[in-house]
Amino acid sequence: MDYLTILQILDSTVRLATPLLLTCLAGLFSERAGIVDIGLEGKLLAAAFMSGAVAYVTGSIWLGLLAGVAASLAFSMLHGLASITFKGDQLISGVALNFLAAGLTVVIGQSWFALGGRTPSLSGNGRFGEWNLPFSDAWSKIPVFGPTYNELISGHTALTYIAILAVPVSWWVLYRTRFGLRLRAVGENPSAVDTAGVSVVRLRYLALVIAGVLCGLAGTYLASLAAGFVKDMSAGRGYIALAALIFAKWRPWYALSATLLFGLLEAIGNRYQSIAIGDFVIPVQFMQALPYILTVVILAGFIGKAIPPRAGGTPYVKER
Amino acid sequence: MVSTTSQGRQTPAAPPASEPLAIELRGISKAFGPVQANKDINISVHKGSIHGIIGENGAGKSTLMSILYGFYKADSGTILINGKEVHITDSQAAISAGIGMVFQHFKLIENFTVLENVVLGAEDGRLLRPSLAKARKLLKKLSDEYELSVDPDALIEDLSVGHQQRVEILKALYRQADILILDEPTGVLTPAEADHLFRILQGLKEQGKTIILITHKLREIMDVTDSVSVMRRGEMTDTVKTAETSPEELAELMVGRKVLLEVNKAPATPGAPVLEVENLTVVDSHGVTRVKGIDLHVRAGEILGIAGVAGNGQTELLEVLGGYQNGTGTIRLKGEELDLTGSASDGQSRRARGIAHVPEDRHDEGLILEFSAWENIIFGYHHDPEYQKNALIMDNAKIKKIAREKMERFDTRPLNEKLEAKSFSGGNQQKIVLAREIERNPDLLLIGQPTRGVDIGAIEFIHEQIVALRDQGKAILLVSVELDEILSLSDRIAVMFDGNIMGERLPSETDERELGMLMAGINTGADAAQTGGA
Amino acid sequence: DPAIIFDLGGKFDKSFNESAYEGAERWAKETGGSYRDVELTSDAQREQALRRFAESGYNPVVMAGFSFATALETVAADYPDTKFAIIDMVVDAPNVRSVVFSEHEGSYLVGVAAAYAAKGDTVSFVGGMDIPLISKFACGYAQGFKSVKPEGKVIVNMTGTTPAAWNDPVKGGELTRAQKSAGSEVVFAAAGGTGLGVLQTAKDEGMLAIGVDSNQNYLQPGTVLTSMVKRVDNAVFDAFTQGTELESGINVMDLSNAGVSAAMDENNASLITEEMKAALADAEAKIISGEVVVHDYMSDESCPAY
Amino acid sequence: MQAMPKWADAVLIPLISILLAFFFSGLMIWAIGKDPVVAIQTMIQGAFGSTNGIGYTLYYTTNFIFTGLAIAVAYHARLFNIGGEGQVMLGGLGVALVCLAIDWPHWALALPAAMIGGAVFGAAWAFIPAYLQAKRGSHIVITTMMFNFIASAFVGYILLNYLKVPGSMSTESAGFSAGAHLPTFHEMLAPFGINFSKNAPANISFLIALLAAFGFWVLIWKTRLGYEIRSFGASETAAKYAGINPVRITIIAMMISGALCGLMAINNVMGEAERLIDNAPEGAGFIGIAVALMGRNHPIGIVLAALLFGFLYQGGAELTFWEAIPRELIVVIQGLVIMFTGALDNMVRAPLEKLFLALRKTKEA
Ligand SMILES: Nc1ncnc2c1ncn2[C@@H]1O[C@H](COP(=O)(O)OP(=O)(O)OP(=O)(O)O)[C@@H](O)[C@H]1O
Ligand SMILES: Nc1ncnc2c1ncn2[C@@H]1O[C@H](COP(=O)(O)OP(=O)(O)OP(=O)(O)O)[C@@H](O)[C@H]1O
Ligand SMILES: [Mg+2]
Ligand SMILES: [Mg+2]
Repeated sequence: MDYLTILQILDSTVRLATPLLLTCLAGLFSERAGIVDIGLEGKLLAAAFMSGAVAYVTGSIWLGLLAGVAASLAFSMLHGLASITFKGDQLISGVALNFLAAGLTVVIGQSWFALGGRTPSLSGNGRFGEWNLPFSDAWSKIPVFGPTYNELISGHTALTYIAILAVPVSWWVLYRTRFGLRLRAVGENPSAVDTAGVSVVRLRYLALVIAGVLCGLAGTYLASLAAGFVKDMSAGRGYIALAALIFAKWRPWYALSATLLFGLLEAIGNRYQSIAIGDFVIPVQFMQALPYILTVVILAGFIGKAIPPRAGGTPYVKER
Repeated sequence: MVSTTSQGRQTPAAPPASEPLAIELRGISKAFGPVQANKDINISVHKGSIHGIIGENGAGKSTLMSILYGFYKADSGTILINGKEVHITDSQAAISAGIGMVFQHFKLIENFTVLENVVLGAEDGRLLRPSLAKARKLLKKLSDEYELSVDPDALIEDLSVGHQQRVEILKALYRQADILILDEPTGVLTPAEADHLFRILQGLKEQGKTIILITHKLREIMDVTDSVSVMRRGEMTDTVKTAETSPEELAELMVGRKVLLEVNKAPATPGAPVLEVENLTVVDSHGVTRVKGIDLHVRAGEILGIAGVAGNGQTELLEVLGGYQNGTGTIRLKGEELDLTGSASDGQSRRARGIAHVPEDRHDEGLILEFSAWENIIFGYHHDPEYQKNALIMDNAKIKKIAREKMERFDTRPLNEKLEAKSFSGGNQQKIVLAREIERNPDLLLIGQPTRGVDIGAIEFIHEQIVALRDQGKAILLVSVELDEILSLSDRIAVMFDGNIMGERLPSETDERELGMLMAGINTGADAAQTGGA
Repeated sequence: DPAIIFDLGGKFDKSFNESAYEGAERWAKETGGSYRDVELTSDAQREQALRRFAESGYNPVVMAGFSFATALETVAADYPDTKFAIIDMVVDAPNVRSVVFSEHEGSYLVGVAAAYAAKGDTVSFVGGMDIPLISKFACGYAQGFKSVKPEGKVIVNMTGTTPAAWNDPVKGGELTRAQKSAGSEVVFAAAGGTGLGVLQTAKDEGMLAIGVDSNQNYLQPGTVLTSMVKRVDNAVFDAFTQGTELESGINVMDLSNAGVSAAMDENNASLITEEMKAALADAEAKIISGEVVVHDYMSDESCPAY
Repeated sequence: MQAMPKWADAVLIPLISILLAFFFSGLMIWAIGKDPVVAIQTMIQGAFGSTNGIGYTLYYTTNFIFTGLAIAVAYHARLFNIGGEGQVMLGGLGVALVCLAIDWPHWALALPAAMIGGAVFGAAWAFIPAYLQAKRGSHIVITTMMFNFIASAFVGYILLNYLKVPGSMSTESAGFSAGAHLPTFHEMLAPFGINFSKNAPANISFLIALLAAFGFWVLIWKTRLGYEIRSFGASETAAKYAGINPVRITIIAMMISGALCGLMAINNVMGEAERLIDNAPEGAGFIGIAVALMGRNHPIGIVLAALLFGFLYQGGAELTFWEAIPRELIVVIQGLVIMFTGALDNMVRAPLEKLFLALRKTKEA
């Protein structure tokens, strides 16, 4: 494998990891605040649809982005209503969100565009352009560094850079700010936060707002990359992000590595669909299931135990 | 014995005339669904005093204080702080009104540091580091001032309960509380730690702070409070000046009838050893050695009391004997060795060999709260052939009948075997557990905290049952953190500290002070050399 | 009235079902007639839908997709007076018309076109779900390409092995990029909704793409070289037009009767050179005459061209 | 003391929740320009208006009874099995292997064998997450979810490489032999002079599902194992105290759950398709969650809730047949039903509880 191929695989990794990373960080904020979020998949899909639809109608992906974020936020708030305000089951609420997103995107899409739930293709400003960082051409001749800079570091869309930037920002917010301290606390022991005079409900809703925004970005990224919405186009990425979150032990930097790893696995799987080891050919199905298998292996504690936030999954009920 | 009096209500703990009221609650009511936890409660506390609140379990003490602290919202009533009406809508409002509270169950984040726990909710700005730096300084000052030293960078989960409690107090002080509420603070402390706590409270009081202390221990009320309120079934029965009352009177106010505070029992006539434990060691799932190679024995017709502060290995000792914790060493029951690991070491096989076990925690272990009483009456014995209809199906009709009979013999109220366990009061729940275990007529009864969370009336009954079992020639291993209980029930007392038996005493030859020293790990007795280093 | 049943992909799949839908619409527009249609949500509904239409007197009943075969076998016998048409599969019954397409022949043609469009000697294929039908496309394509460039290379990728593979344009795009980095200049997408991502990425990456089933040239004008059109619309149109007199038996739609073709229109005119045109015409003639035999992957589940 | 009578909790709340879900579904239908009243009529007529409709409704109901019971068994042990989908898939594989292995002489022989095949495969697939949860503490929700994906890849692989008929277009196994054909309602009812639709897929599996529901009731409330499952579910620490082995119960409960999911395959794989098709469960594993929740984990409730979802499926299909309503609308309605009955039920419960308390107060006064 030559250097350029490796670079291309890494480049593909970055593209595939971007939506995973954003979704994973969304899950991180929500689960750190004690709200388990298996509705990520639904939010991703809803955001992809709305951003695709609005970007097509207005011809501007930035307006599409706003709409995608709004859709994802609406789903987030529904999740909050069910699991925070009405103290319902977070898992059930998440499952319901996924059903709603899968159905609504097509029903609405069909009634708007009559393309069977698909949006028309996006073009021009309807999609994010690639950002070429300064000097990417000039430096491209420098051996090793040049191609790396040109191929791998430069030439992604704005959302990729935002996603990568979101990692240190998330870390900083979680560990260096008052809000972060409280957010982490509310996922561990909400009644401690409550008795410290801080509103649990407010914090948890805020966490869901952040999660909604991040999922909105991820969904918009998908719509922009594929130049439009196709039904069910999230294709399980919300679940993979959830798996990556566990892998990452609910930490931002680890989330970056975990999503990059999953992205890499997919990129390799795309390029080498069946890998032959001697006479034995690893089936495609195995390559495709690998991220899931890996997650199970990690969960089994063979690579280190993942301890979720202690209050995760349980609504904060003061009075029985 | 002072007769029941209502004088207290008319002259509530007459204040030193000049001191104004720090807290005044008027007509507080609170219902949790169908349960009326507080009914029209009035209470006044003077500035710079220590005010006690006592009452049976479920009387509504914690609820009342949580309302004052803004944790719950009262259905009706008003709160006055320093004479002014305040609207305490949440804990933030309570904190601004100068109220701090140390809850019965600590409100700490286990995997945060002390410092983070202290500043949580009371940060100075949006950024964390300046707040933490400032808190570090202030914390040092506070701990010097009040003998409250804790390592600011330690994780809560690594601290002992005593230290965790200090963190809770520091949290309140850091928020500049003038009124400090402590809900059953001494349940988890050694007598020495408790004394330390009370010294701190005394110091706070001298600085003009007002303190409310909820406790079950009449002795503490008598020792440290200036005035005391008694609650029963959600109502305030009386408020009296401590100096003008007695433990007996308080007990009577609590339960509404006269209570015997002493246990009547004949001297023991011990027989052959039933339980022999040699070199027992228990390592818990975190790898911490909880029991460090102890030896003990219990003879037929004898009660061995194990005293000690919670968390010194008693729980694990009971668990190993009960079969659901692994250990190493030797345990013999009537001369036959018991398995300590593997498949023959579980609750079922222990029961089959004649060991009954009343666990320390009836809510989490002894009972399934959602199960009806009859289902709980067979809990752990559900494989008993007596309860089966055939190889597959249990004989539920018969079980119900048996359950009712057992409950009747133990005077469980209400006598309704179909009621869910959680609908019974604490005392009656404990009676269900006791009925289940004692009625099996075991050779050895393990019994942990038999009267924890049980009010004085039921304590009397439970103690009688334990003594009666002993008099039938059974061996009883009693674990309790209540020294009074240990002293009055046991025929022999062993004290556990940090996984070791610090020493053995006869109740007639020891006192609370000496036991308290042993519980704190200080052995001054004759056996110091031989067991102290074990 | 006639009726049509779409498969689980739904009638707007931008490809197979949609082509069938267009045929039905065209018929309705041209004749002013009306028809009924339904999209399935579950496998158990196939037989249900067939019977529903047959019982309600719809005739003929057309079904788009090979998955109906089993259901049709039982149903056809129960309604001897109703005519059925099944696309992409052969069902042997007196009242059934089986329409099958020679996708390998059409794919051969677009393979030839790809060979002429590519400067180098590598082209590629992105399939949807890994099923024999899709391999049939791939194999025909590879044969056509190699007939021009025998030493050339055809990279074949499938998106996945579950039905989700039809709806993952992002993955389709990634596969395309991977193929481009391996040297491919032209990519043939037979992948439903996933194919949209392929066409888009081909445009973004400066490659040429080939559409499938319906004429997809308009989707990315200027970068879609051609489309391997499968005239499902014609099959449906014919069936509807013949109405209750529908001719039963096997109806092979191949190059000779324009059942499959390489689409030419104003959207790709600039991409088609004279030389290419000539080569296509030549290949078409040879296949029709039988001089060139394109191997059908499904006949033995193997492909001599790769 | 309860705040509310039991019947209100068991009947009233689900009922109001469903009505709310239907109300919003109606809004949805209205919003896309269709008449909600006609839609409901179409659905009811389509699901219950003919023996054919009933046959389809009961066919789906059968699926959901199995998965609903499966989720409920695990739930009694406080295990949230969202891996039903994968377990059904594996069950399908098991059933198919049994049916294909032998040329069965009679369904009465084939059915028990297929039941064992489906149950064993489903249980085996549930075993791994159960074992990992019990022994290594990995979160069962995530592992079972991952196992859904893995099952799909695994069954796909087997189907494609070992079971598919060479030369066939579809990814499906060969058809089962006639001896493995299960009696349909038509065949079962004909001797009684009832002419049930010949074509509806409802078959004897429905009775097996009802038997399973009864067996569930016996297991959970009458046997020692059920007692231990419920104890473990209510309190793990108490179960340990009582000598109930948590590892054993976790594994057994999950395996029963997986077996019930696997059993579903006798309905869809053996009873309906008579071959193994890719993606055979079609979401039944997820619907089972809603069914179990709505049914309050009690067999009677589960059967009723399964019937509701069977109605939604069949009635929904009719909607797409006759009202040209996009089929995804049914997915939306399902989502709404799950949301309202599963996650938002406190929204209904809280005001009702207040109401009942107030009623009681006025009665007492
Ligand atoms: N959050 C709650 N929801 C519902 N009921 C509650 C809640 N907290 C307390 N209760 C009920 O209110 C009553 C009073 O409880 P509370 O905790 O105030 O008693 P307490 O006097 O503090 O008892 P203890 O001595 O056991 O601490 C009890 O019947 C209890 O079951
Ligand atoms: N959390 C609760 N939920 C339902 N009912 C409750 C609850 N707490 C208390 N009750 C009911 O209120 C009754 C009174 O409870 P309480 O704890 O005050 O009893 P008690 O007089 O202290 O009894 P005991 O002396 O046995 O402890 C109980 O018998 C029970 O039926
Ligand atoms: Mg009580
Ligand atoms: Mg309390």
